[in-house]
Amino acid sequence: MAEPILKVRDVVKRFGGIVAVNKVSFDVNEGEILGLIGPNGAGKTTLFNCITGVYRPEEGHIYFMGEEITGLPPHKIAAKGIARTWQKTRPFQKMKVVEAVMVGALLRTNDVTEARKRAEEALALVGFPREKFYVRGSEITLLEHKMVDLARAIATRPKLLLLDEVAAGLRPGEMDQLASILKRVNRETGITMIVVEHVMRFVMGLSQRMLVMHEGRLIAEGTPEEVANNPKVIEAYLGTKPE
Amino acid sequence: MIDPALITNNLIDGVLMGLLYSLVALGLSLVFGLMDIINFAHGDFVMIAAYTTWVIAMMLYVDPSVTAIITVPLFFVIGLAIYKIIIEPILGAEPLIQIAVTVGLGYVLQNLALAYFRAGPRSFPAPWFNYSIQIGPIGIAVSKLIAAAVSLASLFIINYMLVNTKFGLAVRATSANREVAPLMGINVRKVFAITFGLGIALTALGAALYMMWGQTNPYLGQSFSLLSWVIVAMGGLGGVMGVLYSGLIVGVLEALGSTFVSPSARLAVVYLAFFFILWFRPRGLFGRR
Amino acid sequence: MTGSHAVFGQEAKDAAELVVDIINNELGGIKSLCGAKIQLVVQDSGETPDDARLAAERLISTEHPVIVIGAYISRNTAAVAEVTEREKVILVMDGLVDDLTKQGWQYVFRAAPKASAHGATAAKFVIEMAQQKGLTINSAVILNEDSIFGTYVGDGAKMELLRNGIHVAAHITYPYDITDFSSIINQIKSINPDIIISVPYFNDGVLFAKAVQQAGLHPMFIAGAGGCGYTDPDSIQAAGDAVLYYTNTYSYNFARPTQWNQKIVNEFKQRYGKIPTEAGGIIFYSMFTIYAALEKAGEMFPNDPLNPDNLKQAFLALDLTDDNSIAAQLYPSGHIKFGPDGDNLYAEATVAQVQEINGTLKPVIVWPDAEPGVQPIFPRPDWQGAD
Amino acid sequence: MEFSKAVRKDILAVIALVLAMAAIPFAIGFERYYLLILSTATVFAIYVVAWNIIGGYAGQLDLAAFVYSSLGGIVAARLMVYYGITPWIGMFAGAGVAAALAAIIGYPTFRFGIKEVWYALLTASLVVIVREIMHMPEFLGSLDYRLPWKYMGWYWLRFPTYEQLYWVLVAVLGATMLINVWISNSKIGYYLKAIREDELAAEALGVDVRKYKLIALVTYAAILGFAGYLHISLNGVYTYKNFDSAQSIAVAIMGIIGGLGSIAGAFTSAITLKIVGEYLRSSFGAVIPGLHLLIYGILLIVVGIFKPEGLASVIEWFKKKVGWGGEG
Repeated sequence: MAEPILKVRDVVKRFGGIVAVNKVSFDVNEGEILGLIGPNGAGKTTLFNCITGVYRPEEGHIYFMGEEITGLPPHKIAAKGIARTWQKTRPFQKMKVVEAVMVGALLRTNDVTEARKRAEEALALVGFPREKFYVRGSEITLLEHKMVDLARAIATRPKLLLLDEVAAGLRPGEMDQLASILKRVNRETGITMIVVEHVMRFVMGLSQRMLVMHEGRLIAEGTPEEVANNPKVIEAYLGTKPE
Repeated sequence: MIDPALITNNLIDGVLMGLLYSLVALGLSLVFGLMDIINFAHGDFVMIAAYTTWVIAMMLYVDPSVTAIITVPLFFVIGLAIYKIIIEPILGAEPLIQIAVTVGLGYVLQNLALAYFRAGPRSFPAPWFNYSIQIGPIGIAVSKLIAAAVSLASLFIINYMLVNTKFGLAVRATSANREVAPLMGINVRKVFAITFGLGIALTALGAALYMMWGQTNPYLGQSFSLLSWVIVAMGGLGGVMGVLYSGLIVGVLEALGSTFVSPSARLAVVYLAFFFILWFRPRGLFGRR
Repeated sequence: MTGSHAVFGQEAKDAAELVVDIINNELGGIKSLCGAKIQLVVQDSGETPDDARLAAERLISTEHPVIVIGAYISRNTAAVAEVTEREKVILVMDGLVDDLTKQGWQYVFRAAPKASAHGATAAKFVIEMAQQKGLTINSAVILNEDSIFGTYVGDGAKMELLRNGIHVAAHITYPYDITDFSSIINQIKSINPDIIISVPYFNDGVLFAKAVQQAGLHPMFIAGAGGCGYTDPDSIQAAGDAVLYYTNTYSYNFARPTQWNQKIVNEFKQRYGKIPTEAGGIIFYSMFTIYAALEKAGEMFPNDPLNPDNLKQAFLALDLTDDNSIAAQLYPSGHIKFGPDGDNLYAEATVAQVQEINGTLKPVIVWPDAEPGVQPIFPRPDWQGAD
Repeated sequence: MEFSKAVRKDILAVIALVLAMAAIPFAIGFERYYLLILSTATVFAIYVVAWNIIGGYAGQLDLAAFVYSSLGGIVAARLMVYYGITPWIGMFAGAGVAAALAAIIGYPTFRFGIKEVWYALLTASLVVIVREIMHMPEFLGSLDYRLPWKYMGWYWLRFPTYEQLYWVLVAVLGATMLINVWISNSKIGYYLKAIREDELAAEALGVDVRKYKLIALVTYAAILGFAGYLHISLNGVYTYKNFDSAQSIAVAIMGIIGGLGSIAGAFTSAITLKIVGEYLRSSFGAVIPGLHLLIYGILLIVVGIFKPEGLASVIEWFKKKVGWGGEG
């Protein structure tokens, strides 16, 4: 097995007295879709923010493709090849859909025409309806927003994509649609993904391997079946609220 | 080299003026903290209130401080009206739009005053407290002492109100989360209106106190607008106490600038300090943002 | 041309309207020009040089005036002069800043005393009074608002004091929109000078006088300079007895006992309910000087009196005294004659003092010639003597 | 460089506008008053279109326009009066000094993440600080400075009449608009617009927020610093009061009323508001003091409340009507 694409080692992040992420370590292998689950407040988004540079962890190290990236600003981390989406979509409302995706594409090219081409490709890849390429961000549906968010991230040509609760707010039918999009993207581009989710059904069908967080700690790791049957996980999470 | 008595005297005056600045800035801080309204016409309300104070003081021939009994409730009502007509429509608008609208409001207030009162100074000619207490080399102006004391008391009363009353609770809850507050049975619009009214009423109190020794003209507001904002920024929305401390800092900086640089440069000294404070403490000196 | 933002715009406009009425109706217009009437057009010169220049350009392109009066604020006057010079229109300035006549402009005239003369007048008055009363002035403090006007006046006073060997212990400048004088008062207190010469803009004068009263400062004398604040009716109304015994210098003597001066002051009072001071006064004699110049031009160049170069010759040829003109009767020195740079060679400022007369505070002229029945009050009665 | 169709359309539109504006003096028979109004309005149009870069694209409410324009203008004027250097060079020096100040102020400001109202306050204070520094005797002091009469003609960019300077102003305005068109259609423009919309999201896409904000600020300051001399040349006088808070705010307000990020909106709003303002001043200024500013204030309130998208939305509508797509 090759060197893991992302190595997280003993990362700690505190807010005042609260330890949001407590000594978390794990590896991500190239090409896989890794699920990261846990109840609300488990520290998943905080961990994401540590990896993508929004927060600087107090302790621990993060390595991406063998290079330490701990504490780098977000734009540098993005340049190294980590992209992300947001739990609550952060659309560029006043820009047209293609333009918003071009912002991502411009990370790898300075040529606007080329960026436009790449943006259109990324939108096509995620299955965004072609007739809506030139409407403004304020005029599309939630699922379409998720697609734009995804396309924007893919357009930066990342090695690793972090998806923060992409399914939140979607109807079951839409979730299935999104899951198949993600699988296709993973298959066609080989982008490694970490999928944070607390909707179990969505993430279980999607990922090959899963991590479970609870109260800032990693409490379990394994295939979806292993995790689903782990008593600690059931106690912390499934036991309280089965999906 | 500089006379220590002079420095002491200036510092005392700086503290007294600083308390008054805090009082004037408090309304701005409450309104901004609660409803994110950027009011660039705040100082112009001080100016309009100062004219109102003067008119009433001349009519009844009483000291301007006494007129606060009339002007404070009056400006509370004026504040409610302004909220309804101008502020409510721009709630949640882009900051730039809010600034454009309130700058427009400032133009309106200034030029109403200019058209009606003309540009000459207006001041009450027979103030009651126009003398000083002399303790050795230290002289303290009584009217300023009264103004500072009333300001300080008002700040504490408002603070008490925010912490201990039902209205205060509603303000703090709305300020913390505007989406959740209505679910708890809080009428957000009403809280906004009352707070805005309160903010304007405080400018009226500040104006009444200032007119004990000061004068007003159509452009008085410009001296207070930016200064109030600087106090709010330095206080960092840390509530009443943040405003109190940063008002004091501004007053003292002004006094020091006046003493060691020149009276012309005193505002530049304050703003320069503001620059560095904002750079190195972007959350303000006394609070969260 | 008035500026709505200069405190004096309104009074200047009122005064100009009064004078034009008198010239056109009572005097029957300009005789040498077959009774031609003067037509007054007023433009607001705004706040910025941009505005002033636009106002000048509009006046000139739409009204084609032969003479422009304005624009009070120095930098605005400069912007206006660029236009009037190009168009060869005579500009009679009511801005007092010294160097306005030092720009090499060909068509500008100024009857009023310049800023530094105001400062010097205040100093001369104080020095002469002290000599008369046998008092020695050990030290003085000069205080001026920090615009170009205040600076010239303050410097004028300082030069005069230094020339007379008086120690100027401090020269303090401050912005005219100051809201609190305490640090300045504290500084003056720690110096404890005999004399304070103060050059206020307007609003700051009220604030200063009140602060002095409150702090219990009792110097030998406080003299104002520069035509605004302290002694005009608005200031007296606003400051009350805080300005009692303050003096100020004026470009105009409203008490001058000449026939025309009395008449104009009375008519102004009847129309507008107050006595004319600085702004009105300058307009009075400037307008009557224009009137005299137009008459002169009609006599000198009957074929082309309004040609700018002819008009300029007429202005330069004027030698107005009490006996031969209305303008000089309205002027403090009673004599108007322009030098080659356009400044009046016989420029003079007067000193007015706030005194209590029959229970009310009134400005009275006390220097160089006190008005009848009035004595300058010097030193201040609350002065506790040299210590 | 290859231009897309939309960009070519915009460039053609700017060229057409410049030619049309340059022809106006002939149409109005070189009437000086109207030429002066047009020139003054064009000065503000340059300021507002330049402001659009920092305010419209990058979304930073800069209230210090007259710091940069006056500083640049005074540098050029001083070089001319003291050293006999032509403003053709002096204006570039002015632009350089203004850009340097912007970089010195902007670097820490963006480094420390100061934005929104705090950025507005910081820039508003900057005007006061620079004014008071310039007011010190070591710099300009209290005096007024005039550009002497002897400096006239193309070499000094100073003229007794207005049409020549007006044409220069129109050319600078055209250049400023082209810079806007270029930015708007380049990587910088997309990045700035993304920053205005959502800084955090932009950063996660690899946008160096500080760097691009600084680029916007410095570009804006440089254009203002360049044009500043033309403004001084227009009225012939400069003092420390040129560092004017009220006028700086006016520039930002014209930009807001024009609609953020719209070149056509910025232009239209500056020209219209300046002409309306002048009309109000000349008609009412001497009747009731302040009436013209009162009306102006009411106008601002009404536009802000009822048409917050600014004039740009009106222009957009108009463009759709005549079938003229593409970016404003």
